[in-house]
Amino acid sequence: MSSQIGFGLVAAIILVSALFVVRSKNLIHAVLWLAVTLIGTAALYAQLNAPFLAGVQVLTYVGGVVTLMVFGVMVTRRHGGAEAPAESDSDEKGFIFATALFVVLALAIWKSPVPLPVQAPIATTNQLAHALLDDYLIAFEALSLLLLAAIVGAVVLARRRDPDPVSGEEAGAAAPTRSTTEVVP
Amino acid sequence: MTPVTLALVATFAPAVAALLLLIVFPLRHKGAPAAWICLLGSVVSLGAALKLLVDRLGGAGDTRVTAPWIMENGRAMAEMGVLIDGVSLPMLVIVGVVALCVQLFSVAYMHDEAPRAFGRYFTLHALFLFSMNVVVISPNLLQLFAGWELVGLTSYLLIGFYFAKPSAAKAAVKAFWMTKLADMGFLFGLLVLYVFTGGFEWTSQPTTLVATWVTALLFVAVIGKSAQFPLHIWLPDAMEGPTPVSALLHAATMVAAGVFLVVRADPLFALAPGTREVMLWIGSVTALFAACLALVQSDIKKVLAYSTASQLGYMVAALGAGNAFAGFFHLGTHAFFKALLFLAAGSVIHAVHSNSLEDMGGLRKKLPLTTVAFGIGALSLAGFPGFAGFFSKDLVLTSLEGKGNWIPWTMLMGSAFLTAFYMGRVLIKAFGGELSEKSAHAHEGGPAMTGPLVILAIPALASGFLGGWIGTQMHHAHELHFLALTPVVASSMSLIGLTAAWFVFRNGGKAPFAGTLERLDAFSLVDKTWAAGYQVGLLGISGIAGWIDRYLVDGLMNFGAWSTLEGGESARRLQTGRVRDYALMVVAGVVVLALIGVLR
Amino acid sequence: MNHLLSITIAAPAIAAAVLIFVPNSNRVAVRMISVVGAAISLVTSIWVAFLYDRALGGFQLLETFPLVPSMGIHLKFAVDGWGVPLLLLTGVILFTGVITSWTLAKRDKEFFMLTLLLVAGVFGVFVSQDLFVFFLFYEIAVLPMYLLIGIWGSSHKVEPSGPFKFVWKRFEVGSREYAAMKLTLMLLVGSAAIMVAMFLLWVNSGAKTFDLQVLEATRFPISVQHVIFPLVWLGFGTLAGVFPFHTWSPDGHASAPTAVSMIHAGVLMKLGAFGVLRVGMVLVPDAAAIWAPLVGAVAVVNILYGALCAASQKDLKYIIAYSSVSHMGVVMLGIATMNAAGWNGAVYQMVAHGIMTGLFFALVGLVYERAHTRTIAKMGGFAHVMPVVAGFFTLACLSSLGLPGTAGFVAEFMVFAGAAKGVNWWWAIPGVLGAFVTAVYVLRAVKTIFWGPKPEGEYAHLTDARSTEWAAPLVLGSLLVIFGFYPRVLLDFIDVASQTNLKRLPAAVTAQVTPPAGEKVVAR
Amino acid sequence: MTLTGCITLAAALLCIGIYGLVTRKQAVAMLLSVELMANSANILFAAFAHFRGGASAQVFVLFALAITVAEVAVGLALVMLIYRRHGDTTLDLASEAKQ
Repeated sequence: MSSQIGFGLVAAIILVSALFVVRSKNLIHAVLWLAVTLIGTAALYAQLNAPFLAGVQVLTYVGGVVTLMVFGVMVTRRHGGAEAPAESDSDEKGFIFATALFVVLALAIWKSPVPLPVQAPIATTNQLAHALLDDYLIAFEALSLLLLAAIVGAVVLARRRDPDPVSGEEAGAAAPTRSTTEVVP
Repeated sequence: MTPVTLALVATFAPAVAALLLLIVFPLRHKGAPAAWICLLGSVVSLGAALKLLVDRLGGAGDTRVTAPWIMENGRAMAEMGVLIDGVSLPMLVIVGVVALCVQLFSVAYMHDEAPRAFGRYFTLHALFLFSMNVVVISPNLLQLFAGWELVGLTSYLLIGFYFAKPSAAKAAVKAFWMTKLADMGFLFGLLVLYVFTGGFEWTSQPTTLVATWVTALLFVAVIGKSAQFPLHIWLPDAMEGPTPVSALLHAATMVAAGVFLVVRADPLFALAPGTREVMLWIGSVTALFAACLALVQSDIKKVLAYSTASQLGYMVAALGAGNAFAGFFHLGTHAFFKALLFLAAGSVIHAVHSNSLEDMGGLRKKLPLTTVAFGIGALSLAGFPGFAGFFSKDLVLTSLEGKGNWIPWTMLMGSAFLTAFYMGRVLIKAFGGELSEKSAHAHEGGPAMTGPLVILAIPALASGFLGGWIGTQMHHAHELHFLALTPVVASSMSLIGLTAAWFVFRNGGKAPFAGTLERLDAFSLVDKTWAAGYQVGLLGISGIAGWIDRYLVDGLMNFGAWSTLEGGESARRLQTGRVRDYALMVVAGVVVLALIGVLR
Repeated sequence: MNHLLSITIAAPAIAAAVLIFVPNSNRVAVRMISVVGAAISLVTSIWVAFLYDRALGGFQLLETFPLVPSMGIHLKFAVDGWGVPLLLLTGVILFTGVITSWTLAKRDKEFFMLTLLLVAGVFGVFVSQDLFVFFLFYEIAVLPMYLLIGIWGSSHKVEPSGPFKFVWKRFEVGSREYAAMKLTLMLLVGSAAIMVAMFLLWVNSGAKTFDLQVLEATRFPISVQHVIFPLVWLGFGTLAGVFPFHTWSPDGHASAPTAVSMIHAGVLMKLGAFGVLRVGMVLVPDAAAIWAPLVGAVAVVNILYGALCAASQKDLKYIIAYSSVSHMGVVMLGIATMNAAGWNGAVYQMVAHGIMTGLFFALVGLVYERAHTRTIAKMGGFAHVMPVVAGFFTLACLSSLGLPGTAGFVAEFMVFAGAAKGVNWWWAIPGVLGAFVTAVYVLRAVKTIFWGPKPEGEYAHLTDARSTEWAAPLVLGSLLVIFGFYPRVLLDFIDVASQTNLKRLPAAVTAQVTPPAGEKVVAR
Repeated sequence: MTLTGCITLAAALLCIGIYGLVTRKQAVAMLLSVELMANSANILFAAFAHFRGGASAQVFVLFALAITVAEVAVGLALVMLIYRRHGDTTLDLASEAKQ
């Protein structure tokens, strides 16, 4: 019973904060609400007997991604970071479609037969490590390559000078010289 | 050698010569060797034909051998082969003799040509002889058609021999178009025959209706090829070709192929009295009409050309009267004397360097041999008693007795008079009187030129006496009663015509009605009608078709492309280019798909 | 030697692949490799003709390689009596076409590569016994044309006029890009129709197979046949130039470079007719019998209308292109007759027209290269300076107008005989008339271009055919005459296949084609 | 705490993410929404790992996390590029795809 209450509480936190993420006018606030959602998710992981995941979630997401996002917002901020209100028609359409999708999904979930829970032993970090580095070693290595590629790509993209800026002053201000058009490895 | 081998040799010897000249082009380009090769081919061909003739005289019978040519459903739809009988054998010999004489004559006549043109000329001659022999030995109508078209081709190329001259080019194309137009009749006739009998044999026995259709369609081709009214207009123009060509193709052999066709297909024509009726009238009209026009021509070759059309009219009329033998006999004698006339005319033209009768005169003093030859030919053509033309023409006229209320008979009698009259005119104008300016330096050509004249003069004189033999070969009782009505009237027509010519033209006078006829000739209504048909009918319709295709049919296709582009422009507005809208659409799609999955 | 057919297909394709590794600058190597590729195909296709047993008939030299077995797709090659002459034709046209392009200067390597690839596709179509692979090769054959015309083609101007004048604003009508795009788009629309038909056949075959021989053994329900036949007819018919979907042909052929015109008009258009015959008539014969009157009527329009359009053209290449439309009408007419004479004639006409039009385009290219004009009114007296070209051009014209002694006569005569024998006997009339109109316009062209006084000025020093330029006229010209005098070289092959396939026709149709009683059957 | 509840939670989170993706104009905000959606997928993995057993599902969460990080890095780089180009991060401006 206590787990029910705990789950309900965590779910409520996740959903409410998620709603704030998508509704906040201020981007910084949205990012911070995202942090709350992610922490809530970490709590959910803990409840689901996945403490290692919870730890990783807090460390990489809340620690890394959210920080990155904050930087992203700060770097691209303009005129105080206030956002123009979304167009109302798109707003309504989005609401209708999102709700409709949820209804359909909920229908599907409730109509489907739920598989009986298997009382599985809790996966320890040790087992996880073995799975990660034995069974899925190739995927793991491929992932490391992907990350490398992403880093290189991000650096390249971020350093790139666009040859035809719409508003030349900002572009000029953002880049030190005009001669670095070519990609720096 | 078997008769088949001999016939094949007769046919293919010139083909080998032509092929050799076509492929080994240095021979052709050098000129003289081409003439020798061509002559060799003709000699071999004629030799084989004469051997066949000798065998025939020794009692050999008919030979017919065929091989499948076009296959259809495992059987032969069409065959090619050889048929040697009483019709093809005399024709083979006639063609061989005339061709050889003409080629020999050409060696002298054409020797001023550039070597390449000289070589081309003889190559075409070899090709012609081959094609003509294909016609002659054909055992069925399809092969006859094949050869028929091939002689048309060589005729086209030889008329256009002086292709640098626009008039020659025009005449060549005109000849080909006119005959090709008529040949559609041949093709349709073949198709009808094929549909109803499953083959192309003239011995097949279709119903009268079918036979009438077939023969009528075949006769259309005859009108074109044998220059009958109203498709005769190409023949005078065809005189643009070298004179020996006119002698061989457009007088003696090729134009006679039409008559030959009817003689061959006589069993079919016998089943179609309606067609014969038409032939009778068209032949008579052509004979008279062309004879009138021959009266006022100033070009010696055109006189002969119109006289050819007129004589072909005689043959067609005889065939229309149902006497294939008379037509064929006249074909044979005409081949000799008309070739002789043309070669003699060529000799004159060679000496005078002009075609015009006005430039000639008194040539008997300078060209005695030519004068004699021309005289023999002219008298033969005029049907002077004893000459070859007399026998065959009388036979034609006899066969017309009583047909069509005697009207065709009368018309042909009139033509006989006119023939004698205009030939007398030519004789007097060219050879009689005082020497003209251009004739003053004329002289006879070498033996290559005079030789053929001598050779051809013999049959032009005497071939009339061969009628009996040909008649037996064609299973036709040939009896000519010289004291019957027709021979007497015909010979008097000939004599009156010649005498009248003497009195009228002796002092440079003009023929009665010459003015009217000249205006008729100059106005050339038939010619103009055809020209209008070509300009307005064919070119007009084709212009319209071309416009429709470019601007309507293709326009419609372009309109399709245009609408696609325009439609794309309109549909483009659906694409906002905003990521959010695309995402929305993705979600909408997912919702719909999921809904389908859930509700199923 | 059981892989003869795959070698025939592979030789040009491999030559094209090898060309990738040859430097562009090595012009001799580029040409030698292309010629070798083409020559191997030519030799093997002749070899195929020798190996094919006419007494046995049917499909021979079978080769099978699985491709997508789960969908019943196999690379299955075999050749029948119809395929043999068409293989020969393709080999000859490819070989002469490559040699004709010897002097090409612009991007020659790519040109040869694309040409070889295209012809590999053509070979593939003629021998494929699997509908899917058939279609695959068909597309391989069609698509390179876009580049070949778009890059190496030539342009001219068409004045805007008519009710659709406004579309001129959007297209450069007459330019080579326009011609290439139009050709490709129209043919692709046709391909789409073919694909639908193909899948309909697959779905309804029951066996879920593309194997043509299995499909042939299946009698499809008449309702399905009624959908398939028009799709096949118009789909393949677009490539065969069926009215009114022929309009890509004049622009395309006029803009294309010489060798491409040769191959396109000479071989590619035959793919369309072959498709109608092979897929339309043989696979869905019941519907074909019902649709045949329409097919024949449209073919008759093609013949006469194409000839009339050709007579009105002033551009030499357009004349030849429209004559192709007219002659392909003869092929379609032969197909529509649904009897042995007509089908034999149709296939024979494919070969005859292929050779003839190849010869035409080779000569036109030669003239154009020297005179730099295609307007016939500007030419005249060329026979004085280029007698060989004049001679061969005349020969091509004669075959075009169906003169006996040339291949064109045999083909046209058989088609007209087949048409006259059928229910719609009147088809033969416009057909023969079309042949007459052909005589008018080709001989007028000969007269204007080659006859007349010796040319002066810029045309006085034109030269006759030289070295490699001799190849195409000599080979194609002599073939025209040989096939004209001795048609059984090819007809014996064609007739075997026609006999086999005629048995598939519904009884009501075959009743008309039995030979009249008393005809002798000739032993082969 | 049931499997159904977890799945419903994940579905709800996904829909909120989609709502955000569709309605927000700012590129960063759209990235945040994508993060929410990725998170919902991770919740599903974890839930199935818990109720159906096995370490593999958790490994996939780890992989997904890593991929998300990579995505965020590249995404932010793109946002900066767009910002430089248009002086704004409103994605509506970046509609070159239309041309």
